[in-house]
Amino acid sequence: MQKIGVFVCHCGSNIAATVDVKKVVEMALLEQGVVHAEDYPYMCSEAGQSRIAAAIAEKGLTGIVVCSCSPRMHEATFRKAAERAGLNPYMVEIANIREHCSWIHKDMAEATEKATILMRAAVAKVHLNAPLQAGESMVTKRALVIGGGIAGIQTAIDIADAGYKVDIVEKTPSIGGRMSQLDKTFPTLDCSACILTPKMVEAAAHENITIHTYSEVEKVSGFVGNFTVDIRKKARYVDIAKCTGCGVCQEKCPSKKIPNEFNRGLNNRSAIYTPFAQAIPNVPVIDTTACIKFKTGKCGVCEKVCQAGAINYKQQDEIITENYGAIVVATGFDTIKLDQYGEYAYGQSKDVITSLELERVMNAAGPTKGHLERLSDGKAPKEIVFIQCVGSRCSDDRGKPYCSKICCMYTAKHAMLIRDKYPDTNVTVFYIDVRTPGKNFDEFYRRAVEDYGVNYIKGQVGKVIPQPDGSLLVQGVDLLDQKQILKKADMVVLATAIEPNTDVRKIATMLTASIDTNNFLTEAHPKLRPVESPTAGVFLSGVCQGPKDIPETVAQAGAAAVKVIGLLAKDKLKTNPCTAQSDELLCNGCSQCANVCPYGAITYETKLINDHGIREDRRVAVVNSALCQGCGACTVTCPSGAMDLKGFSNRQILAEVDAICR
Amino acid sequence: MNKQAELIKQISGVNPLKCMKCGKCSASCPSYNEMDIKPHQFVSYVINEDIEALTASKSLYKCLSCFACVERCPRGVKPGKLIDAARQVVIRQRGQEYLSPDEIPALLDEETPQQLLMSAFRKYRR
Amino acid sequence: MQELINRAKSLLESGEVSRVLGWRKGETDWDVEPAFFNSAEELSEFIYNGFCGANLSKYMIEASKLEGKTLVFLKPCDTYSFNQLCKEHRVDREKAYIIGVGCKGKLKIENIDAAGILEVRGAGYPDASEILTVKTLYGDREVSYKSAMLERCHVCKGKEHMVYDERMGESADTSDADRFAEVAKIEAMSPEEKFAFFQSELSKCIRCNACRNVCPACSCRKCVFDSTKFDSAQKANTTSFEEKMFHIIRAFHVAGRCTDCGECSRVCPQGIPLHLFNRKFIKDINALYGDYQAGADTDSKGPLTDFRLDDCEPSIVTKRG
Amino acid sequence: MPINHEEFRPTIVAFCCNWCSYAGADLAGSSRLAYPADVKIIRVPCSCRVNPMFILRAFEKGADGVILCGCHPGDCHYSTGNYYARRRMTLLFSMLDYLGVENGRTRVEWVSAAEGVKFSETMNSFVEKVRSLGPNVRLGDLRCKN
Repeated sequence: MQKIGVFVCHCGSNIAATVDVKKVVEMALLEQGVVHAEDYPYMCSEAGQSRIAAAIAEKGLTGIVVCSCSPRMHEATFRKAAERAGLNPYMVEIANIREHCSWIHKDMAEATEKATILMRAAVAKVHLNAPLQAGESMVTKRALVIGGGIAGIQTAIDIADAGYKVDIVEKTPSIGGRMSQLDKTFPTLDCSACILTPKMVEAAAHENITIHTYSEVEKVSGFVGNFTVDIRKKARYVDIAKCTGCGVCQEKCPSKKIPNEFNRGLNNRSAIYTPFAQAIPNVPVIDTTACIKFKTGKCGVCEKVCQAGAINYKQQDEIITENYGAIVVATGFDTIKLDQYGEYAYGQSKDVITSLELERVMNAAGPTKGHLERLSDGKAPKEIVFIQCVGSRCSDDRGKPYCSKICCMYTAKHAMLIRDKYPDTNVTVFYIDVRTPGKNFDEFYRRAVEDYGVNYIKGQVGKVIPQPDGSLLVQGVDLLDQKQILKKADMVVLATAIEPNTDVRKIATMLTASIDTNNFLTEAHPKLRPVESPTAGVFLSGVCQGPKDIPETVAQAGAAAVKVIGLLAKDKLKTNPCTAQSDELLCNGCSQCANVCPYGAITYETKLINDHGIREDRRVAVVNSALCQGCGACTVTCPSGAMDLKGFSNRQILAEVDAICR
Repeated sequence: MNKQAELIKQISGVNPLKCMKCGKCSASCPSYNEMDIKPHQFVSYVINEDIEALTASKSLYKCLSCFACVERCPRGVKPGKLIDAARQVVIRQRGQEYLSPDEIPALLDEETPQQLLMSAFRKYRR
Repeated sequence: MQELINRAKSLLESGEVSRVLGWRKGETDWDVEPAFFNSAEELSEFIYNGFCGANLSKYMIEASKLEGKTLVFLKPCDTYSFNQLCKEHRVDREKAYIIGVGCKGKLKIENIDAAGILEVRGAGYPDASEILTVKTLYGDREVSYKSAMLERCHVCKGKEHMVYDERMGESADTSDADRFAEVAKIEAMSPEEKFAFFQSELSKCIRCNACRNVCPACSCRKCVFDSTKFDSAQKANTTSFEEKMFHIIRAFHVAGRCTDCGECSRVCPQGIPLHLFNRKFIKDINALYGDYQAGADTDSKGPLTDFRLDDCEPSIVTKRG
Repeated sequence: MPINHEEFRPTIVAFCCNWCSYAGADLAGSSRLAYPADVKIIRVPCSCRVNPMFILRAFEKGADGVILCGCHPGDCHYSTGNYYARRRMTLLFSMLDYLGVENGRTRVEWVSAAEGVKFSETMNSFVEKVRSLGPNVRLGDLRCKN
């Protein structure tokens, strides 16, 4: 018979304002097996924990129930407190009377009744708890970073500097990511490439970093400390070891009409290409969908001109399998598609462009060699209109409900740079709100207005109408002046919403990492664990977790690296003791459980079983507790109930059901 | 709670609190210059329950029901529906709440488009 | 029948098999029971007639633990159960010598009784004829063969044996009804009618466990209802969980594994059409996840231990209904 | 909203997976998104841990509705658990419907850790539905004895 203690937390007024905690204590004392019950303002505090320890010692408690906040908050705290007091940590159950009760109910009587029932269910469960011992598993001292943008590069460098091996997997032919496409960065107006390329070189040269470009993660198995990952290294058709990066192949390639992804399709590249001049590795790839050799079998010019003999048309995709202790997701973002925003005439006029396209136009390596010109006729624009919040803050399915965060600042940057370089060009910005929280951000925006004469108009644009003379008529509103505005423009720039890279859902599924409705990866706790995924061993870096600018991304990348280092520094990890267990006497050996186990943790052995005097060889299921993650899929396939889950046993859950339905 | 404001919300199915005051409705409106109360203000008039001013506004009859504002509103607030509802409130106040099927034959003539009668019937049937 | 006995004797004599699993006449002529025969002499009691509906597959679980091979006679539909048990590692194929025995439909004594034929002393070995001759105390009587068949024979799975070492005798496909017609009929009822129907049927249940004992899929070493693992064994309590939920839980435990052999309905002393539960699951599985026949092979994944990414949502039940 | 203690207050058991739906319920709580106190949550590691026996047991013991919440298909913390749960529950619910038990008393809903709003809305609509069905009589005894 268990001796159970019940501890009811007030959580200040968070619980006590809605739940009559004294009443819950009173009701707890009526429960069978409850020998101690008390309430306290903050159970999680040092003083609260010592009360628990004191009760364990005085009353010889064998199990405790804490009625408090979610077990996702403080289960670990109370388990540790119990352990310190000499009680097995798995003899602790939490009744969630805050998130699931006091915070969502207003009526005191009703909330108290519910809290009592939740307490009873936890008491009923703890009656059937058994002491559990955590096992141990080894940690593979190597990390994987998925994505080779600034987030991935920074995370990798930080981990590598701490002395651990890191692999970067990047799906495009070069690392560098979105930042490599930017011209200047706010609010300092640094040249983006000038600050990024040293980082790229550092990563490439680092003895602890291995970079797999033009590669994708294909399969992930295992768990924290012991992931096994298949990486597909797509065939480049160019031997990295031999190529000298001379670029002759690209010059001579006869297939030159392929939209250049790096320049957002604003100009063309050849079929064999490196995405940009500072690419790392500086080794081209052959785009087989455009290569004449691959399409017709005839050509082979690149092979002929390559003095290093690096071209190999027979190269195959290669799948490598590596083991990692931790995985960092740094898959970044793209701008949303604007197909559904017909009113802005994007796609109808070449002179309506996105801000990222403007970055390429302004960049010396871009399609216009850095000259600001209309893409339709190459003329210098005299009137430029910027439209903010295109697809951001939209509650309909055309756009995204969130604020993309970076647009206000980069628009101010663009406006300022244009006014600086082309003083006779007028710049108008239509905005809803200008959001500039950040160091030197508002000052930067004010400079654009005050020093550079950028015309900010509060109001949205309703429609952009391409005119027969090639200009654009912008119909907007000035809400402060109460005037509808018809403005002739030569160029319109759309501050297009950003969204997580489309591949992220696939990757999240492989990692079993949780993802929200906007495809941003979910953090383990929005405030206290912002760089960790709820899936142990998976960490988040950069925009894959939420919109952010470069300094924030770099800060988060470093934070993720610290978490990874903290994990890799351990030799062994404690494993979850709540694993499946098979009762040999009941097992039929039917293999149904093994069929549903996602970890291959169940195997079969023929064993001599003594079943109440009947001795016979039986085929029985055996669970490898190091592999079992405790999902419980096997328990339900087992018709005889031989397979059960420790910590969530059939009898425990049924006891909870009974207590709730009593 | 203002009954008429509630009625307008109910008829239009619009939650004016969703408005983020971006002004895209006013930017889109072809009748903007004709209106005394501008499309983006419809929303605040309903929020502030100043229905009297709204129903007295000539904007009700300047709105072309082109629904550009409804289409483009990023927050799904649909100012055009609000104005439409305000119009109905006015009509109901005038005791012309409903249109009965019996009245329709008398309304038929060569000039009146069939569609107009049908949409009127949809809106004003009991 | 004599051919079967002769073959069994020769296999016993040659030492190929150590025993024979077949049928033996019980107290009455129609009361045939499964039996092990350990010698040629014992085989004199062996019988194979129209009343040999019993599926012998399940007895092979115990036989698989014995020394030497067991000769087992399996009708075409019985072989599905044998295969399913093989798949679940409950029987050992190596320990079985299977004679696929011919079957042209098995009889149900209640159906003959219902035709007003009393004091039955035996029935002719069924052949393809339409008329069955029944021997009675009062002389031979005739009855339409189809009307005397077991329910399951009207939805016969065909004359092919799924597994065998040799085959003896002719088989016929006796199916003449839609397997899911009864289920569909109930599905079409209103909730009140459905509930009333099952209430009247299940109220007859006396919890004798005959269905559980005969079912080849219900072959757990220890049934959950007899174990303490679920707090579900509460023999004395008449309002217990076990009492109330027995049939639905039993049906769920065999879902995806039930071959629809119909033994549960055949043996129910209260005449409850228990196959209607299993067949409902089979009908749903076929409709939602693709046609599946348990026991048609020994290596496919069962529908409840398998999934597709685009499986329907549980709300389909509400939408369909 | 004032609480009417006279009206029928159903007993509702919600099985929530630890990784998505339980966290979704926590988010509903910290966002103060109210739903009726009739709902009592039981934490399970995964939706695939829920044995149909648990659901039947709840009904037998007097529950009026049972809802199972798990990660969205494809997002299961254990990769595949909710796919198995989906098949099991589909078949179980279909069987309950076949027995003439109101199918509004059972539901499966996928709620992610980020969907506090969905959790609250789901519970509100489920409680509404069960209230409209009234107390559970039929599922109390599936033997259906009089």
